[in-house]
Amino acid sequence: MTKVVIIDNDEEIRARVVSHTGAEHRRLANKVMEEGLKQAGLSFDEISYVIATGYGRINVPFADRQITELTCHARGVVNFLPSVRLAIDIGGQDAKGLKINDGKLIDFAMSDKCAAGTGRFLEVLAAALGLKVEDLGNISLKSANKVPISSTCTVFAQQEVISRLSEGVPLEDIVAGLHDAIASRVAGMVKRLKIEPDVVFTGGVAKNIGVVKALEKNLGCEVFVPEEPLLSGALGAALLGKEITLKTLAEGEPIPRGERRLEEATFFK
Amino acid sequence: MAWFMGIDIGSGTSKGVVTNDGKLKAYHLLPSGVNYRIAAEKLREELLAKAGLLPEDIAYTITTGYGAGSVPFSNQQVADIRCCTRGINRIFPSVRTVIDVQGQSSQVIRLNEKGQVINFAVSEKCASGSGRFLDVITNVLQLELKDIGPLSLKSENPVVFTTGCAVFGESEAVSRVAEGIAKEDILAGVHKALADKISALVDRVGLEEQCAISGGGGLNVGLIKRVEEKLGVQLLIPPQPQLINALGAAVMAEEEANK
Amino acid sequence: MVEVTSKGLTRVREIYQDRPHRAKELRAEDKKVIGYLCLYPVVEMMTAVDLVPYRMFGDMREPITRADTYMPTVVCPFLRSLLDLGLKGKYEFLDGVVMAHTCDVGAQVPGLWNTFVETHYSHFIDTPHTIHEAAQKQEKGELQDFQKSLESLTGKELTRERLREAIEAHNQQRALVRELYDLRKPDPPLISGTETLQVVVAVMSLPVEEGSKLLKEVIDEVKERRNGPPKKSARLLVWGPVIHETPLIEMIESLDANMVMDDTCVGSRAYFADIKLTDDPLDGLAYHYLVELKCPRTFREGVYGETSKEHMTDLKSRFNYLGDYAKEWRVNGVILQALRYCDSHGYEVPVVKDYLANIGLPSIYLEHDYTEGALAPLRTRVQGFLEVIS
Amino acid sequence: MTTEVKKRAINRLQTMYALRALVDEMYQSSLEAKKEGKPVAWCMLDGGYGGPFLNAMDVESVYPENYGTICAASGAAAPFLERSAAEGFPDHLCGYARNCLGYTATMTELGEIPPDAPTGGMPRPMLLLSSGMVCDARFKWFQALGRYLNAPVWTLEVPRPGMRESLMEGAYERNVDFIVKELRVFVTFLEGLLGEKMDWDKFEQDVNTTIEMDRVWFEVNELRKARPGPMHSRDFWSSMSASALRTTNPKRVTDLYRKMYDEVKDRVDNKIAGINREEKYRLTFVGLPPWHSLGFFDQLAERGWNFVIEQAYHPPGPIDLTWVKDPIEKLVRYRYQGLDHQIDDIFEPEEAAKVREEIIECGYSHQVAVRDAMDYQCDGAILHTLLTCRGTTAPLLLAQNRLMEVWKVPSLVIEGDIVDQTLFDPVDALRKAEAFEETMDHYKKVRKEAGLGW
Repeated sequence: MTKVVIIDNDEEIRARVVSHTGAEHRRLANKVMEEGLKQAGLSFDEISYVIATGYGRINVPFADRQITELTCHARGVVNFLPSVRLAIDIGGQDAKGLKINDGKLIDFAMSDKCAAGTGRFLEVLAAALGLKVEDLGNISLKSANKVPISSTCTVFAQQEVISRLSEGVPLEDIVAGLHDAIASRVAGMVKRLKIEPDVVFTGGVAKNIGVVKALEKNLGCEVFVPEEPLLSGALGAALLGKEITLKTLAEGEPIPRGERRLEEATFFK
Repeated sequence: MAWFMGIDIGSGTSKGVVTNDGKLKAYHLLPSGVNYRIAAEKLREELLAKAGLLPEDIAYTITTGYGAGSVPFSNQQVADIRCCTRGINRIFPSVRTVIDVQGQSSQVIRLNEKGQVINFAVSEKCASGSGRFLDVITNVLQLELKDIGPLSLKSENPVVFTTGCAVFGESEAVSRVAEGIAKEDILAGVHKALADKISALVDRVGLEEQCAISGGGGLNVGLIKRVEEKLGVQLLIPPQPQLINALGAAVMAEEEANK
Repeated sequence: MVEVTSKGLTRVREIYQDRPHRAKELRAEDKKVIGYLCLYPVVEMMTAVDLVPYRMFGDMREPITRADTYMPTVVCPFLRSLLDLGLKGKYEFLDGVVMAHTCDVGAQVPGLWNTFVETHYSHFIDTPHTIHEAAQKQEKGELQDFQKSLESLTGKELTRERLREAIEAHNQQRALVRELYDLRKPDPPLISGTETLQVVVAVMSLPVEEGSKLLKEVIDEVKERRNGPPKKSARLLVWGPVIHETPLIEMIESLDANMVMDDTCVGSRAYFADIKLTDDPLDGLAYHYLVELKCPRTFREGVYGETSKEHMTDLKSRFNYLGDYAKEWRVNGVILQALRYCDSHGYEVPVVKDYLANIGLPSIYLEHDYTEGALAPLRTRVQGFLEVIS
Repeated sequence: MTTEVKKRAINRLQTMYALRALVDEMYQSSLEAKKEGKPVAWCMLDGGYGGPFLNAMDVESVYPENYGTICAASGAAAPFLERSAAEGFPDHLCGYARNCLGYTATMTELGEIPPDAPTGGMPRPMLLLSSGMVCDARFKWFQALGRYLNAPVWTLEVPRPGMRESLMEGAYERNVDFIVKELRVFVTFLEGLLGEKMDWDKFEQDVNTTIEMDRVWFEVNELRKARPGPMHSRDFWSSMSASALRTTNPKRVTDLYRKMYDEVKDRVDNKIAGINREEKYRLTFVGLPPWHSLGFFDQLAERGWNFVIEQAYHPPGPIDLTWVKDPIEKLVRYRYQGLDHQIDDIFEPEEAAKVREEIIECGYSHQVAVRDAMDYQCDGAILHTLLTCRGTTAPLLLAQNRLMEVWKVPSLVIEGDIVDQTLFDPVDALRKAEAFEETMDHYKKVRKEAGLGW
């Protein structure tokens, strides 16, 4: 997914766009930006500062600066819950744990080596079960006793759930098992950061109430989810953009602009 | 006039054949779906209909494949590796090495003149050595699985895939696409990577002419070409490569009945 | 004698691009080139009998295919790759190989190499695991065997004089490398981490005098040139097992960081301690290779046989040199990198982190599987780390 | 389908149970010792070098590696493995080590033995006795324990056996001398640590009794060459700890091994097999077993697979040491027999000379390395590749290659782990096993044709 958030001086959100990122669309961040501008009723030149973040941040030729999703997520999450000490973000590409101390990112853990423990794990398995990802959460809530999923690799977990299903194990118990698998994997990863409340959970998977519950069980504490868990990174980037702008203006410096070509990314210099 | 049935319930597709004095009389394929038992029942219906038989006409039924355990009407289960060699042996009696590329794993098997397993190597518990690797990349490139083989052959300079892991492979492919590299070059790279894995398996069991390919991989001309380049041999390709294990199961059913 | 036209960093890049090239030339001049694996084979002894020691590496870009037949995939990918190259005949230009008991998998390579790779000569040095005095004597004994083996290979006598000369030549090279490293102390450093790695790799592919000559050229060139690395916010030290190809360092230096110091075996570990000249040179060599080399494969402790133990004291005795590096090279962040399946370094990671945390140095642990593709996802981690420490 | 109740597939030895019980006893006595304020050491399996010293100085010892197998078998390992990861230790490190690091971290945090620890847990040690033999993991792991324990670590040095360079003139004697010197310094260290003098009489006695104990144990395993194989690997694994761990009075263990000898001998005389099924296939197990899934071997036994021998944990063969006066040297010369002596033990002089040449030539001799397959007339080998163990996994494929090239014995690679259950897939393993039977059948013929005799 490519997301755009535009905020004004009062940190009011003027535009929020979420659009699918296909392999090619990675290069087309400009299209999503234009949509955002339309929504906000602004021209590109009126934007004081543009920060690109996320896996494709290098492919945004119109950005003034690139900052990792780690820092941006942290900033966005702090805006949602200032008392946050640990932020967990599970997206399609990876899972992140962010350790935050009075509003600042101080340490992090990441998993992107393996689809297990990421949103893709659930996407693939939902498909295998013939379900929509967005339905998984509610289905799992029906489960009385979840079945453990032993395979780590997504590919083999797929086999496993299908044979469980053939054995007549209720769907909800399998889905609950999947949620527990991903939750315990991510919990195991963030334990390195020493878990302290408050914990905030963002990213596409945070919309899945089943995983939220499983995560709370695994971490042994309450987990807060923002209304728009997908946007926290983009929002954080926007907030950082504002801070940088105000800071440089206060110092009487000109805003450090990039080349800012609002066009497709190209890779042949 | 005894009739035999071989059923192969794969994690993706279920295949079945009916044979009669050593000849293939009917075959059928359907998606395994989420309930192997139902898939198997359906498969049997279709097979019997095609062969114009009644259930009791079948002397012996052997099942294999991932879902073999959940087939109610099976007389016996047999490991896919054994079925594969029997099946290939029925079609190509001269073959001594068979490369079986399935959705979930790849295996290279050496067999003797009777179609018995004399050595084999199975890809590790990692999607990289399996057809699944191709699926993953196909999704990334938003293509149809059936098109990737031919497309990959168009490539002049294949991308070098440094990693074996399907997950790494995916992110690697994504960034290549983002860099604007042509799909065929990426696909050629992926096929090459898989071909490397397969030839490593071949090294392990030792290549003996003749060599055949079976399983879903046998439908992929791109993969076949790469493997042939790598091994420096021409692969024999059965008419219905993905049916081989089901056929082998039927062959074993014949053996059982003749015991 | 082949005319070498290029000099300095240009020459370095040429050699880095095609390491075997020079070795093959030397063979054409009837020199014997001996490959050695890791830091523990004693290069001074090879030099002393006019052999050319040539450091053996794997190849990150070459997919591993042949080696999987003889080595499980769950072991060090560097050594798997090395064996793979051997099986593919890419080390045919060597006159022999010398290996040592560097680690479990390292100790497996000789058996495989001798059995499956065409080899004219090979020798294995069973380096002990502790720094105990008896272990030092044992190492000396191992070196005496190595001496016999080298003498029967070359038909030359390895006299103390020759050995002393060789040690002096290599010590001189060590001094030059340290001089090169001094050029990384200014901010910005005069030479990048990427270039430094290329220099060291080149030097490890050449006869000692030739390497030292090249080092002098590089040092002069770097002092003179105006187009050195730009100033960056972070000055990093990289720790861990063998790095001999530039992609990881390039990735780090493409971000807001200069790699100004290392603790790896294609770097400071190989050059930062001189070999003491003892009456019997083998004593100095045994001490150096067992006690002074800093690879975690050796069980190092402050004073061995202590009956009481305190974690921080132990850490200081083992890792204070890292603190010194950090001070002298003004390091403000450490990247702990390790190859997947490297046990010696794997056990050390949390322990080194303890030490660094204690002296207030932030660090991040990166694990990679010796492929360029695996480096891509690490970029975000490194950049995130830089944002955290800035 | 028959309705009668079938006997368990594996025919366990009755004399095994008493030996297996000794292991639980070890943990009990170490806990009591701790209560009484007696010194407790954590030890590595060290090929028997350290035991006699500790026994002579009344140091109770427990073995974290063995404790790893216990946690694995009782399903208690998971939380410890997770804790180890949370402490920042990479997941690919030795399963035993991660189990122990997690256990120790938890124990240090709680200030007491974790409540749900199996067998009552391992008490805090005052000494960590490590070993440089077999693998690096073991001394690196004990070194890393310094984060949680202030106990000193001693690493016993043992040169790598089996390398061709160890055949160079004088090398063997130098190695023996090295180990002896090291052990003398170790005694000084121990005396300093415990504030007591070594009881040399007790030590010498212990050396002698342990050598005798190993002799009997060795003879038991010699009996297993018989057809059908009288003793299944599972009985070996249950019984070996009693001697390998050197925990209890070796005399007692020796007596139990004698009883086991009689039982096995009786089976040999009456052609009773180690499985209650027809012995269709004789196998050797190469690598470390999947302690969490030993039931897998019952399933194989059902199919007529008899594991008649296994590669790991065997004592050295008996040799004449009457000429050695000094007990430390005696211990070392027995434990460290080296390639040189192995060759002389196995071969007639002229054959031995050939083997030596071969080793000098290519640095390796299958005739020494994978000999069990022939001595025990195996139809196949199972090679257990461990994601977390370099020491035992790295050599496996070379062994596989040699087994096939030299003895025409095929082998089946099965991936798994010693502690982490999730890395082992019994269903997949059985599927491969079924196909492997045809392979073993084929090579029976091939060996006959090659005149290999079995």
